[in-house]
Amino acid sequence: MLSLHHYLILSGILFSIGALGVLIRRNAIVIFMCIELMLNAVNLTFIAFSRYLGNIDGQIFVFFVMTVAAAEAAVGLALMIAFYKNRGSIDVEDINLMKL
Amino acid sequence: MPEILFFSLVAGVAIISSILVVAMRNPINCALSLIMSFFCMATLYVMLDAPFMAATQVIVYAGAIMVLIVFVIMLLNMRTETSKNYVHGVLVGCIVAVLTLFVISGFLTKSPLTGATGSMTPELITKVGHTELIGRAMFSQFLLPFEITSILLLVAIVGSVILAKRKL
Amino acid sequence: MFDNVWLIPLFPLLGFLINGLFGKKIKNEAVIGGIGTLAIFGSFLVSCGILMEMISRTPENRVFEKVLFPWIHCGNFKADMAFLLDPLSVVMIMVVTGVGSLIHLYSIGYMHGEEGFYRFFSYLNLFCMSMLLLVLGSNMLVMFIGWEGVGLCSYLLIGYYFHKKSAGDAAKKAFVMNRVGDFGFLVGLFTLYWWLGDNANVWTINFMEIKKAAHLLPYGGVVTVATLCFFVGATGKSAQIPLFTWLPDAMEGPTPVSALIHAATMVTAGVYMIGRMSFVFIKSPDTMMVIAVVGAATAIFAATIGTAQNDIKRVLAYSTVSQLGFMFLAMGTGAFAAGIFHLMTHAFFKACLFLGSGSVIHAMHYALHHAHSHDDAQDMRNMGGLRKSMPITFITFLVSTIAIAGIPGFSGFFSKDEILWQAFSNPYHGNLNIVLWGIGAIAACFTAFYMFRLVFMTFYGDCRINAKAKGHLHESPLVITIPLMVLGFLAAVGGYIGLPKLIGELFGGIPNYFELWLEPVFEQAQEYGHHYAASGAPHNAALEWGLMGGSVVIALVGITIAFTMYIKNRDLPGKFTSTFPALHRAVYNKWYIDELYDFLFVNPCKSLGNFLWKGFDVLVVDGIVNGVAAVVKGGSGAFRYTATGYVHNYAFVMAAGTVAILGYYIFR
Amino acid sequence: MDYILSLITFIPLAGVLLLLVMPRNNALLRGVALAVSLITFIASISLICEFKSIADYQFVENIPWIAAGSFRMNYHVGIDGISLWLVILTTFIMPIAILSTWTAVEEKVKEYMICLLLLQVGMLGAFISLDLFLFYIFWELMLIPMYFIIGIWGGKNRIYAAVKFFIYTMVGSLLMLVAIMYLYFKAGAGDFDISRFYGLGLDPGTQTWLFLAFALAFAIKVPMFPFHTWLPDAHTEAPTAGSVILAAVLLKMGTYGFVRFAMPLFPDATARFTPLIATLSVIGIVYASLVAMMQEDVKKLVAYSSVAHLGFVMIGLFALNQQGIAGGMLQMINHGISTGALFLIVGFIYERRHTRLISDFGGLSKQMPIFATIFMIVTFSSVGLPGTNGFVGEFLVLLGGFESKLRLWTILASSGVILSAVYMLWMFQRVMFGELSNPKNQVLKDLNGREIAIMTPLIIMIFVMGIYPKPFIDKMTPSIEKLIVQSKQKQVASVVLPPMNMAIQEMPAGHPALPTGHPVEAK
Repeated sequence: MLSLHHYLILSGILFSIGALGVLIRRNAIVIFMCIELMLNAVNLTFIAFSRYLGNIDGQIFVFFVMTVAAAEAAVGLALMIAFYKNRGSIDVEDINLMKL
Repeated sequence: MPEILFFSLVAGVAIISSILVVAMRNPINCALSLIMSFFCMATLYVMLDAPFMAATQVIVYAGAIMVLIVFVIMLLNMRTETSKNYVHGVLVGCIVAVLTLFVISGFLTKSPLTGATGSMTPELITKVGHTELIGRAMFSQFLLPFEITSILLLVAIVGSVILAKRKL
Repeated sequence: MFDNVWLIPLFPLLGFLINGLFGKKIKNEAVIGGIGTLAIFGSFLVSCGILMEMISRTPENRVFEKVLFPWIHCGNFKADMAFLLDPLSVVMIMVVTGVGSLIHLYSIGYMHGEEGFYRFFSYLNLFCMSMLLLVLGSNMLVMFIGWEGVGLCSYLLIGYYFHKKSAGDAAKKAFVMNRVGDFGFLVGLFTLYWWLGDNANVWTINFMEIKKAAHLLPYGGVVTVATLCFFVGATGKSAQIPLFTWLPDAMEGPTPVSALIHAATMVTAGVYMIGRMSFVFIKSPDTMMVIAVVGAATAIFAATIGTAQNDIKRVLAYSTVSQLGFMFLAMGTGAFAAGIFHLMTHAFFKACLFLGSGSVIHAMHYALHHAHSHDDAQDMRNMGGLRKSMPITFITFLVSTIAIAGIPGFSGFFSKDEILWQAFSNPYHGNLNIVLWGIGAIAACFTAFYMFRLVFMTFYGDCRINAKAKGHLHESPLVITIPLMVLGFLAAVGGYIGLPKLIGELFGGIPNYFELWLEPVFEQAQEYGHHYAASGAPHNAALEWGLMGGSVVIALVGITIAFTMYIKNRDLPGKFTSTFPALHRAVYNKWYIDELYDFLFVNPCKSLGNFLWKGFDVLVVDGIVNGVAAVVKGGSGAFRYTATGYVHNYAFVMAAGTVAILGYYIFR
Repeated sequence: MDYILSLITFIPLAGVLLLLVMPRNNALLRGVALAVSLITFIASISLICEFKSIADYQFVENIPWIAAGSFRMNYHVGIDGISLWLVILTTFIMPIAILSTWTAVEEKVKEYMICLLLLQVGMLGAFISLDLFLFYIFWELMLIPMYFIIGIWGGKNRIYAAVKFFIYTMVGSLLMLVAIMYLYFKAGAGDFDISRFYGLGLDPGTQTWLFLAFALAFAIKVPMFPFHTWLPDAHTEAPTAGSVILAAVLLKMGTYGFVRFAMPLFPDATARFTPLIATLSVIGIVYASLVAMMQEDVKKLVAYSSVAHLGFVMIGLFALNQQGIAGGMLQMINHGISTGALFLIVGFIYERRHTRLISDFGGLSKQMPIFATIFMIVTFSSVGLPGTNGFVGEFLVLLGGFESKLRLWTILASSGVILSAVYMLWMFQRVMFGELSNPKNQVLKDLNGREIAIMTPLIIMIFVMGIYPKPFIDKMTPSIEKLIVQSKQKQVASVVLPPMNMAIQEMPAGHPALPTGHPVEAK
């Protein structure tokens, strides 16, 4: 029988992969995508719990997480474009100063 | 059993595509893998009796956000990364990731995994409809957060316009 | 009339303010000079009124104090802005306002056409106000305002030609040396105030109150300390050894300034101060001796330097120093009235001499200017034979010279002779008296010599001036000669109010009016003096006649030498110089005192300051501060490498940290 | 009128808020800042009128502010004769400071004016605080705007100077904070009202350490001899207004701290350290004078002269008698006026020539007669010529010192009178006298209307305080008497009546039992 544990373990694995990506990649956009991956892993947890506890709040929360992710995508990508225009790169190793 | 088999299939695709997101050199490939992963998620949501969330997942994540990301990648005209610019600290990163996984699994085994239970059974969902349930909750109990979310989005829009426009 | 005493300093103050604030706009020299002169002349009229009233009062009622407003009141310390009128201060205000008025008048002519004419008059008025505060102050602090105020004005006026570096240097030197004296004055004031308050519970700096409490003071001891400090103040202001070197340099100022400040009034402030506090000074025999010795030493020392100077004003400056030495000699021998008397007569003849020299310089300057010559207008070697072209100047100058040389019948004779007699016969210094008298007599001889040398070199002989300039020499205008004539007249007859008793007796017992006038002021001091000295001088008429004759002979000897050297046998000075070259060089260079002071004080101070700044402040004090900072910076540098600024480093640490913390809580 | 003190203190803060929302129109910003400071000054005049010559604190406001159980901090303000004149000095100097950099500061005018007004809030607050904690807050508040003023609008080496100033002061004040805490716990639960700490009767050992902590904080601020090196740097680098405020008010914080806190709080330690402090002051006077004499930079010279002048103030304060302290207080105000004026003067020529080296000048008298006159008056005020303010203070300080046990020190200090004349006049001579040889100096313009308007009130004060100092002294006399009693009471008790000492020492033990023993003053 499929249990909550299956979903949680899957979610944990996806989260760890996302974290790995954040830690080892240099390209800011890829890092950004990995963060989305981590968020998704969390979403999965929420929905799984919601389903097994019969509580709809978790799904509502996922909804909000998605909104935040959308906002984040918009602002984050705008930042990256702005940065790329200044530096000609979006390598995180180039982002080491507080000012331009 | 077929459920488990199907779950295993979907989970496997999700994990593999996630690994590809981390491993691919070309950002476009990463993005495509991520879309794949998102679709797997949506599948899992359906399995969890949350069809509305699955739809949202596809529309918002796989659709809007990923289109945005791909568009930016195209805009910035990024190419395949050379090995020098590709990754760094793989070993440490892996150790941290494994440890993370270890901690999560430890948490799963130790925690009773309980919480506030509710009255949303699969029967209710089939009877009333998932979308309606979500809608009722969203526009009654969570109305204020919902409205605040809209403000957040507004701020994000303004912010991104300013950020992207300033140097144009 | 006494109540209006505040008008006396007020008029010059008004003059100062009007000329100082609006002088630049007025522009008209006659108006500016008129305001300045009228201001001081107004004071003179008020002073005359006060003098009249004081004469009409009985001697006991001649002391009057006028409190204007409370100045510094703090705890048990009280200093009011208050004026004191007594016979002594009246003599002083008469001299200051009288001579001051004449010099103001003179200045209108002398300073004609100078840049900053209004500035000059406003300073001059300010000086008069300060000087009047000094002499009128009823407590030491008001006196001190004047004391420093005249120093300030002296600074301003010496530095009048501020574009000349020498003028600026001289002004600064004068002020700083005066400051050294002021330091002494302050410490003396503190000592006296503290001792009287602490031991006798009389917390006061008011002269009259101190006078009342003076019997509480001990003989010697703390009084010696206090009075010596005051005397340091006096040496600074009155240019005595060791603080005299500023006065000759002060001749950089315009000539009327030299006449007013550096001859007639300011420099006598020290003498006045000792007279004002005679009842304190006399209580310390040691201080009295120091004053007498310093006075005598200065008298002879400055006189020697005066013999070798060629600048007409410098000769007069050294002469002033020397004459001030005489006054201090008088003060030190307890002859306060004689000292003040000499102060007054000296004010007449020395002011006249300075103004006369100013007249000469004025004429020389004019002549040389028109001849386009760059010869020094003040160098006596460029003069000679001026008596024909400048008769009035010559006559008044000669009269004053005779007065200063001590020829009987002129004012200087009476005052100087009195001092020498007192030096010889005073009861205070025992065997030292004969030395004091001897030095005084020799100094008098030198005085006669260098003054007549001055007259002979300037007014007699051939005219050595640039031939082209000769025709331009002419007598100065009336505005200059009138003050000369008045002062010359006073220099001649001013002595008759203080006729020595001996001579007075010859003419039917005419008393020494001047001494009589001042008697109530110095009575108490004399009384204290008799405590430790034999009462009353040994009065030997024959001896006094003898000494009087002696001093006349001495003066005549000096004149004769001058006559021989500069009229009859002109080669003598040259011969003398070549015979004793070292001596001449030393005298000509003022015994190298300036160089000595530079070596002893100025240069060490400068190098110490430089060392403290660059060696100590920057290296040691700041070095420690910066060293500590460097150590901290070095230490923190080690930690700095953890903050690379790379996002992934922070992400690593954050992730690892989160994992570690969560792991700890889950697996513990 | 009950809240007049708060009003005066926080008008500048209101000005800050107003400036924050205003558009970046430099002329308007300057005008508003000036108007705010002028209003503050006018409001502060009412203090003088209403002030009664008594020893008590006046215009007291005591409002509970932070309360955490027994731990209380009150907004407790009030002034006495000692702080009255310092408050007035602050409000008086402020418009002048704002006017002084009217044209010199062109960049970030808004931030600059905000810093200045914020600084004023800090300074006024520190002078009126009667609560140790409140005092500390204001004390630190002053630091920040000054740091920015030096660091942003300063000269070439401004960062170094600003950091040095900040860290130096910070080190001292942190020690003071520790001492405040210790004192508080020593006194037991309650508020931080200073009057509660005055009669604490600490044992001499404790007093020594606490005094040292307080004294270090204040000595750095004064600054006293070995801690003075931040001052020349800060002064030379700061813009004119910064230098003026630094000299006129900020340095007074140190001396004020001694009078208000260090001395009455720790009488035994004060007696014990008087010779040390007097020695440091005398060294400071002579040393700073000698160093000042050799300076090549006019502003540095004036900065070192500040060190010397503050040495006089310290001597006067530690003479612990009416004349000494009154002289010290007067000298604080005098120094604020004269040295403030000197910095303004340096600012004037710096604005014209962009150099401060003495050797670059000479003969300016001819070209700038009004400037020369004003400069001379200020110079002589600084030298302490009778008739100017400098004399009254200096004289009373020396008189007081001479009456106390510090006689020898005073005589040595008096030599500073000579040295000050030497360095000031030498500088004056080199700048103003001599030939006008440098062609750049031949085109200098004399002071304009604004500059004359700045200097006029200072010149007037120089003479008013010199000729009629009576109102100043009279208002502070009762407070000084009280201070002397406070700072001497324990010395008497421990010398004359040893058993009494024991009784007083027992008091603190009983103190915590009476937490409400200090009723909030009804107002």
